[in-house]
Amino acid sequence: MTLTGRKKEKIDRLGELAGAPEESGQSLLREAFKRLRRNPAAIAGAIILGLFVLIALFGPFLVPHDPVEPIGVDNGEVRSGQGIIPGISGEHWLGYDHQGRDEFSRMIVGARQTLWVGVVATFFGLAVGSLVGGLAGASYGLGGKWGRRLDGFLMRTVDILLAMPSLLLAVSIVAILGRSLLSVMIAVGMVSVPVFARLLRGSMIAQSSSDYVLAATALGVKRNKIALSHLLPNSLAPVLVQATLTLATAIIEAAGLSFLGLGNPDSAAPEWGVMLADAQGFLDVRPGLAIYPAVGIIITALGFTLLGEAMREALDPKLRK
Amino acid sequence: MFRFIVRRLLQLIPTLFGLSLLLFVWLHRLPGGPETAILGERSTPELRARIREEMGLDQPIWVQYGRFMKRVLSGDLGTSIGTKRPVTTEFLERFPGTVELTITALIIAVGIGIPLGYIAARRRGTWIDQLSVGGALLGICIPVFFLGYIVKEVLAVNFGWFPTTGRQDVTIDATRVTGFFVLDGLLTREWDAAADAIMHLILPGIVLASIPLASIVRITRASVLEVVQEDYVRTAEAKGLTEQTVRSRHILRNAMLPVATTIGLLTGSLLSGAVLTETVFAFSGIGAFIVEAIDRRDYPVLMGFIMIVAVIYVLVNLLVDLSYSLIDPRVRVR
Amino acid sequence: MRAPRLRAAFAVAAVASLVVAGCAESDRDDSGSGSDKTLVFGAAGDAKVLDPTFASDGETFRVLRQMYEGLVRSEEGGTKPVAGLAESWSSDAAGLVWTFKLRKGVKFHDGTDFNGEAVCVNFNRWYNAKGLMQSPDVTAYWQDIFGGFAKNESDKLPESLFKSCSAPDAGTAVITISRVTSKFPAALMLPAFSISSPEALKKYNADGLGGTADSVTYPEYATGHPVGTGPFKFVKWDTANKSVELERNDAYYGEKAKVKKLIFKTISDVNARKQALKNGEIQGYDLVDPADIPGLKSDGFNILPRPAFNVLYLAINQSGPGKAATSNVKVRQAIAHAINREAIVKAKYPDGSSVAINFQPPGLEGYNDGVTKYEYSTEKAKQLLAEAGVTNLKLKFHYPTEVTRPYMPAPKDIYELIAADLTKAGITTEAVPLKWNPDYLNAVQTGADHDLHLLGWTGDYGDAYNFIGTFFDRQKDEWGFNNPTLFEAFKKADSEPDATKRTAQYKEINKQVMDFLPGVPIAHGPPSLVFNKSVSGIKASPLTDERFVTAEVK
Amino acid sequence: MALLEVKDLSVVFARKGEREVRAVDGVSFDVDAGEVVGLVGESGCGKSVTSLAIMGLLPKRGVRVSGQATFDGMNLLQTDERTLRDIRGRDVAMIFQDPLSSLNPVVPIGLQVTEVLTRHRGMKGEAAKKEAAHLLERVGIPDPTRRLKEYPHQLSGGMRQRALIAMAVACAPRLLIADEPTTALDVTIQAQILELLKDLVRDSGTALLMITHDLGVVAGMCKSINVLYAGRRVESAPRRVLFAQRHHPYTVGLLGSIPRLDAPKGEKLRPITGSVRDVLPWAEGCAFAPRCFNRVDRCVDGPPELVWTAAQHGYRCVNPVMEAETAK
Repeated sequence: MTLTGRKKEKIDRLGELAGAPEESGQSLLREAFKRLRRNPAAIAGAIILGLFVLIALFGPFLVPHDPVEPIGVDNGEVRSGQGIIPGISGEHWLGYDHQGRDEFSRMIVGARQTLWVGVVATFFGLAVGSLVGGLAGASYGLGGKWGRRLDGFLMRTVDILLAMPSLLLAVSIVAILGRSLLSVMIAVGMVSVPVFARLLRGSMIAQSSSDYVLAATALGVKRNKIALSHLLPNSLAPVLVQATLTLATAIIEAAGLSFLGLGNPDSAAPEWGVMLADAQGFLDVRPGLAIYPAVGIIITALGFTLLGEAMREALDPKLRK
Repeated sequence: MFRFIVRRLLQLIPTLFGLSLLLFVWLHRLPGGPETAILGERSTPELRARIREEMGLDQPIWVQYGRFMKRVLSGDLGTSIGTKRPVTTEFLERFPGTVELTITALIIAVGIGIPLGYIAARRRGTWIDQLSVGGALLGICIPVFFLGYIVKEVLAVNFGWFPTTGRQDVTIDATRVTGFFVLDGLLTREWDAAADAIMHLILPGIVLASIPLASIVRITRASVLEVVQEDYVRTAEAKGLTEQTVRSRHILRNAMLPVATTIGLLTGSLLSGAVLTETVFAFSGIGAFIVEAIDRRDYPVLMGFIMIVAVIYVLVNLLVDLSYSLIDPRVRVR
Repeated sequence: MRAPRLRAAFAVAAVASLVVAGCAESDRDDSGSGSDKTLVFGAAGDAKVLDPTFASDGETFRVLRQMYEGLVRSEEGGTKPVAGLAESWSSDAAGLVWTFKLRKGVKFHDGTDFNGEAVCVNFNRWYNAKGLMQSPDVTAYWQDIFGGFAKNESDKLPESLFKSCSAPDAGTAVITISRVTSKFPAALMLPAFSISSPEALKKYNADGLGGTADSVTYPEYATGHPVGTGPFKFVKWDTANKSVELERNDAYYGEKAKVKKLIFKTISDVNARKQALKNGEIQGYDLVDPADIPGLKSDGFNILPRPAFNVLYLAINQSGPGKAATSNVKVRQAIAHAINREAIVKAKYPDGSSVAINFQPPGLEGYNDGVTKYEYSTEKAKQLLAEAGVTNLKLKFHYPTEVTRPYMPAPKDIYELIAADLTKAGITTEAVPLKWNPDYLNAVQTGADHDLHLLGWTGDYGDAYNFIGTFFDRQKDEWGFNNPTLFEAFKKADSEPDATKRTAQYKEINKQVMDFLPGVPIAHGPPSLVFNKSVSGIKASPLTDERFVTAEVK
Repeated sequence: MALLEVKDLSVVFARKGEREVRAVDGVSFDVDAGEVVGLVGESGCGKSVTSLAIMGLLPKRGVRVSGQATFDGMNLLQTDERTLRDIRGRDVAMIFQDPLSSLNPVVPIGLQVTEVLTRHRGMKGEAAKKEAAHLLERVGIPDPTRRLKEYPHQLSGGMRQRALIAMAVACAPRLLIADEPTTALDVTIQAQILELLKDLVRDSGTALLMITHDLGVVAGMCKSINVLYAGRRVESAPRRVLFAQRHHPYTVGLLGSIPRLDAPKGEKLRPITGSVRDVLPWAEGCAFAPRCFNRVDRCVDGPPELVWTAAQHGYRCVNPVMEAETAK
């Protein structure tokens, strides 16, 4: 192995491991799933996520109050400029937020928004990263001299992205696109592009040297057809694992952007990261306003991470003994 | 070895060139220029136009880039629009802080992460395993700025054990030599200054360590799991070596390879975390400075920073590669 | 095994910190008397430069004000000009020649004498600035107040207000200006017009700006050798640790400072400032979050609210995308009626705030109680909209993020409340949140792609023109209207030498403005400082001109 | 009393949620001091597990070990980890199959030798190095001082195995367990290594438990031979007896599958058909039955017992091969 290749090993490895063809792909997956079901971490993660998705899907229909209406300001109960924000009451289960809105309703509705940001951002990163990584992997594996050059060029570009501190990258993307929900999603997604690109490429390269691809090539199947019908599907497992993990980082990254004042500006759609950032001004007055969304973020991110890690381990043939 | 290093450094040049061009165009596309940032609330169209003209911002972008490159090639990164100090001076002053912080975080993360990962691997599948991995993952799931606040509130404000802001108590009259406060304190034998600088590093170090910790635990665990199955570990056991010898010489030394790679790859995310950590702890480092620079459209600072980050990234990975050959004799640098 | 070792490490660290703390403590104790204390103040931003000439922001001003003095200063706790280095001043009948009688026996920190000559050296330095020193980025306040230079190098620069300076004797300085303006001499209280030691200016090459316009470097004087006459002397600027250290000027002519050392430490995050105060790392800080005030008070900290010398307004651009509606005064009135300003001030501003009815704070000359007030009434707003024939009005509403200004503690919150009010009256808004600087300021001050936005102003010195003149004395992208009558009225008032007449004219202008209603003034908010119990003797100033010379640390 | 007495040794792999696997099933055999004993069988028959169980090197979790392995009067299976670590490497040493993977790639050969000396003989620094060089020399590694500084990947396969042997004999153990010591080596090297082992054993009076799938390997050196199949001992006899007369069809097969130079011309190799996977549980009959050329119906009636002949020859077969067939 060349030295320069080594540093990328970490990301590539997962791809190669899980991408390495087994005697039967079906039984590999089934076995992985079996191992997953025995892992308490995976179960915990799955339960957390299940609850989270349920709340995100159905919660907004069940909230007791309008999450946007400044009830507490209108009736004069909330005077956050003077440090007066009433806490938990029978009417408002988690009290008011600093704008006199019902915190409980905002938490519930926020779950959907948070999930939405995470999912779209991850999907964006996945789509762009897969495109780049898939192209690079396919051209490396099948394309001869020019293919290797294209691969080299794409991967150099990805390396530069990887070298950029992710938050600064996100900050400058939001600065260019202007503040909106979409630009937050793009900025957060962009950060994971290099990860997905490397992953898919690594996995595809491992695949392309496998027997069935050689067989297909020998049988005269067209190159792009091989890429589409053989390489891609078999490289997807590690990418899915990474996507699960990325969902967690996306949610956290979005919260970081909010803290720097670059989060989703639309207050009509409460989001946990924004709520946490907004609560920074009232940490002494009503720490709960920060703690609720923070706990929400932490638990959700933990859920995604636990499940993702468990999946990664279940799919890793080296750790199976 | 020497040729290898030279070659790696030479490879850096085209990368830097491409990166600089890309960034120059990208940055100058940002809406609002430094002129608005400078003038603030009192900006008028005339003043803005005059500043743009004087700074040459009204010229075509390639002319501006040409001027920038000319200066860079003569070894001058220009001066910050915001502070009017040479970019190099700013960096020399602010990088040490970030480096100290990052090193502290790495020491903490490695110091906790490797034992934790090792224990998790050796007790694989038990509650200890779940707890150590889960705990490490929890660390990465807490937004850094929130963790920073909590840690300060508990360990500083509540118990009064640590300071919450800055790199050193401002009432200490410390001599500056290198800009690394701890090192300076040791060099000048101002022990109290060094001790104080260390105290200022601990809390932000803990907070920043939460980011690499999870990766280090995970990689260590996976790596140890792999290594303990290796034949040479069985050989070592068969030799009747003590547990400590087997652990340190035969398991960990081999398991460290992927961990070293991970640390190299982590520099990017550590810098990201440093941005938030430095803001929360009013810690004078490069991260918070750069966020300010983005706000100010401080082009020279941003360009210089990206160049330096690219160089650091390459250097760190070079170091990682070199450290391979230290850890793993099979790797010969070519 | 690991746990005890860790605990041991903590113990060692704790002991080390105790030792450190102990050393610092004993240092202070050794020096004995209470006047050898150190005061550490938490600033929200770094000082940018140490030469007042180049300074233009509040954080820099705060530091410079302790080291430098100008001919005129603001009254303690107020905005009126009072004696500074000049004990008195007078002008000729035309208001063009001003004679300043200078304080005697004043010495600069470097031991040289302060006199009429020194005053003229400073003014001539500013007036004769060349090259980079004419950059608007470098001498911002000179250009703001005095316009141009002896030889303008840009044709965009106006003629200079300053004409000449002479020193008939050591105790007198005579300054001649080219036209009458209400700014003079009140504007001289700005720290930018502080008097530096001529000796030091020369010695440290104060005018030697280096580099090119896009890469300016400050000379030595501005980075490390400021020499003024103030109660504190410069010690060091520790940029690596974000702090500026000053020490008592024992040769000060007035009452000497009570603390030995004064240190400004930059902590940009407001929560971090609060925690640093609670942790005893700083003894006070500026820009207290209003929401924290009750908590800090109950923890035993002293809150010093400044008199509100500012205004927040909602600007209604008459050339924006919604100009068809916004250029109609009825629509602007409808907007004014739709906003529940009382509720906003009550919910979002600290005690001592008030609803704004003028575009300038009360207490300043020209304030007019008798302007049209536009009380809160959603009904009336709907009616006015109907009268104007406007339905389904949708307006772009810009608001800034990540910023608290003294006049605007929580822009996003205020935006949300206003937007909710407007919705009730049938006006929908499209939110455009932008990062304060430069994105937001750029967006609302240039071009025409904005309808509504929040902005405000904190007074530089006690002069109505500094408020309303800054806003409305000519056509601006921010407002998008052309009102020659109004512009003319400003010119007239500014050049009126008689103060009483001028005040009457400003009163009239304020009424005119509120009838024309280019925007809705919303609130005057008092920004606050906080100190811990051990600090006393500081008086809050509406101009943020707090003087640490009187500060005492127990 | 024998130096090592293994009695009823059973090893069961039982992981949660998975089927139990009985890898070693009541195996007994003895090794006398200074004696060479062979443990023979195909891979998967349990011979390596047996050796690991004796050494106490099997993982603690998911493994049940029962029976006795008495070394010098001490049941190793009941001994605490601490004592075991003292015994391992000092009294009982082991050599493994793949010399490359069995050597730590990131530690120089020298340190891998001296660490044993340091651990068990308290030697340090120069003394340890000197002794290590001496040991390398003894196992036939030329220029030992230079080799001490080298890493495993810089050595050839044979050298590596010699180095491993050097480590194993560093403390002059009383029992050496060699697990397929020659399998991974070239044929020419194999012979050299076997010679070396033979010499070492003879010179130092060390007992040797030789584990291999290759009857040819044990043929030259073992005093007695035990054949394992599917976790049970199927045949056991002194070498001479066994080579003269093999009763169990498996043993016959094992020998038959080895190419021999002295075989009559034209004779074909007779590999054992099927693979180790085709195993019948012992409880139902003879595990080898599915592959046996000599199978009869009785084979699957129940577990066959070990039958002993007068000449200390034991076999576990209801239809043993007798003289005539062997000659065939």
